[in-house]
Amino acid sequence: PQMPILQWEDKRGLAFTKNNLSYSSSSLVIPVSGDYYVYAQVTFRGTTESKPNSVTEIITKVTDSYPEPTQLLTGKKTLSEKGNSWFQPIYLGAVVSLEVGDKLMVNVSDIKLVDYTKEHRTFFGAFLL
Amino acid sequence: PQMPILQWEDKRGLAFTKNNLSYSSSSLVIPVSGDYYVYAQVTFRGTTESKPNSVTEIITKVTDSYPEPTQLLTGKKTLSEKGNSWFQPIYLGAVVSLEVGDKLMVNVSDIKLVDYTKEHRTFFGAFLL
Amino acid sequence: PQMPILQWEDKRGLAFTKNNLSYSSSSLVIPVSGDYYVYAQVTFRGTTESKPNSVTEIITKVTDSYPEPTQLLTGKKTLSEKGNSWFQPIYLGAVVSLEVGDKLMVNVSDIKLVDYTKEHRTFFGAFLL
Amino acid sequence: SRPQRHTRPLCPAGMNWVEGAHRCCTQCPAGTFLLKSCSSHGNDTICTACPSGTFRAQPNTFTECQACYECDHQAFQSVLSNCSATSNVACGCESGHFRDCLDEHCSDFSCRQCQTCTGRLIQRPCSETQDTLCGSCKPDFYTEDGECRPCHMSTPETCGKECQRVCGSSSGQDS
Amino acid sequence: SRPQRHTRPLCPAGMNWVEGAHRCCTQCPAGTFLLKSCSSHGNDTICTACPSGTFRAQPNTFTECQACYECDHQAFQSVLSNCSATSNVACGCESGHFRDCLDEHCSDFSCRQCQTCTGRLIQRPCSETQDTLCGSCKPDFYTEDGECRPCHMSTPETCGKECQRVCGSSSGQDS
Repeated sequence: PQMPILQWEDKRGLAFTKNNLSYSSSSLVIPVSGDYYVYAQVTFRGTTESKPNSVTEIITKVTDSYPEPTQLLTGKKTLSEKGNSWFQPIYLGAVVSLEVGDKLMVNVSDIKLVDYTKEHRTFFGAFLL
Repeated sequence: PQMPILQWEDKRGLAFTKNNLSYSSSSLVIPVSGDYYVYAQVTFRGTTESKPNSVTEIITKVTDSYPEPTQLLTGKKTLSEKGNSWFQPIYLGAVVSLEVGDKLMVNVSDIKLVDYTKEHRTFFGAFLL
Repeated sequence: PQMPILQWEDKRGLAFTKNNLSYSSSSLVIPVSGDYYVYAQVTFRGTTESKPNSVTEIITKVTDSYPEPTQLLTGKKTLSEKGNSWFQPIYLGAVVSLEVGDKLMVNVSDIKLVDYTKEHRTFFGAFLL
Repeated sequence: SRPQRHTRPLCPAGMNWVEGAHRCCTQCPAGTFLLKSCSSHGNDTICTACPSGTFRAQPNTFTECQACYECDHQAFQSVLSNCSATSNVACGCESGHFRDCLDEHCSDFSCRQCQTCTGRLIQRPCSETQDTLCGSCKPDFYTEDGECRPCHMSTPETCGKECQRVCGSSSGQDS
Repeated sequence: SRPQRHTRPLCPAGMNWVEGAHRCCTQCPAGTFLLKSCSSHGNDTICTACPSGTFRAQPNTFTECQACYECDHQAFQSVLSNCSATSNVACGCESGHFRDCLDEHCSDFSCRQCQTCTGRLIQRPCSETQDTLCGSCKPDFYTEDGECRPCHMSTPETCGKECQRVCGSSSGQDS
């Protein structure tokens, strides 16, 4: 079962899409085949009540011609915070070879734990090398 | 109230500035408008006595024509270390659109907790796409 | 005493080498002098029995003409996990000036603790700016 | 090639030096952002309103407005004032809750229920930033293993030393 | 275009193969770095001293020196030997302190005060790498709830079983 997929703001504030890299239904759509540096940071946060054993962020690739998503990059961290509220940022980034039409998305272990309140805490992007 | 700003070495050892990206009064000065991949890692470290609830690293943009800094990227992590000394690296990186003359700087929650002892532990940079 | 060096898969799955950046005897060999964005993520994992005080990842440069390796980027994190199994990803990335023939490798504090089971959890790469 | 070095002339208030047009141009007022920059041959800055969900608190020549923050419902925060074209959202706690700050900046906080001083005097009422401070037992209440219990509920058998001291002859009235 | 593949000829000691000049050139001595590489038509390597705050421990053809480490004052480290043009700084602990290593590499450590064995024999003195190891009580000292107390301070009332065993008839001499 695939983990929940994050939705992204692609126009307002610091967000932008350029060079035909477009955003639709929760994914970045690759306009031109090539090697891209893909990156994403998710800040997880919660209170002691809502503290799971671990949090996970995965950058996934979906291709129309293949039924299953491919996991490109994964950050998994166990939590050991004690205080009544905790914060855990996970950054991922690497070069991947992508084909025109591929879709990139970010999955997380629990959407309720994602800090959506400030755009500079959780972000996602890619650029062609 | 803005958090303290880190100072950087820009010439000796692994540090360098090129392509007119210059460093002055704690900030990288943008020579040419465009999209830049901006990144920074701060290694925080301390002993149990000096262990705060959390540590925060923020990459900020300052523009002469605007009185308030803009927070571009933020990494915030709560600490739960027990041992008598703790280490916590925070890496941030993303693509941002910058204008000529914009200044980039790195703010941290507590300068005393930044590991300045080895250049490969705490670093800051940007490159034009 | 240098820390153990990680070995990498450079052909199968998501792994690839291009533009003459070649992989041999555990290191990426630089084909052309210039500024490279170098990055690596290592996911450390273990059980409480095998839980050290800290985990460390270092990206190192070796040059034929110099007897000592140069530490380029270091991520050091103390562990405070309590549960019976723990995960700790460390991502590093920055721009470094490299000469033709330089070799890049990744050292870790304890090879037994590196999660090699899934290629999207531990990865290493570089690209010329 | 090095960019031509020249110091920027100071522009009068409300105007910014624009490199491209090589002259001072009017800033866009708070609540708007730069749609089209002024040009060297005459036409001035063209501004447009910040789209909903964004704001600009000051006059500017930015090409976008800042995205509004959002209040953290997971942390039981409530909206004190909505984001407007000229001001960010302001988050606080619902009544009966106080801010439990993570650090002294208090940029991050969770809202926790104010404690009710059952059977106690309120030394300091709950506020936005501090929990209620409970005082000693109310009159006709006696302390027993850390709680304040009403005298009228005590019975001769259960009324220990402290209970008798506080509730005196009145103890066991209703028995 | 692929770089022309050829194996590098081995250079004599003290010299490096330089691709550009296509010949062996002298290395820069320790404490200096390569200002200008040798050229194919004759002139040899030009070296210059490492700027202060940097060093090169070995002969090299690097275009920069390595930045010196700094001792961690927050961890009460002290400078054993300053950074020189040919050697990195060496950090240690002030006298009366020992290194509390984070891991077996001990690249990171904090300096902690050596314990003083009040009333005890020193089994192993404090060293750079280990805290003092305290032994059993000194002569004329008796143990009482984990501490060693001098016999002459004991009084007949306070001198329990252990105290009498150690201090024997001499207890209470001064009372």
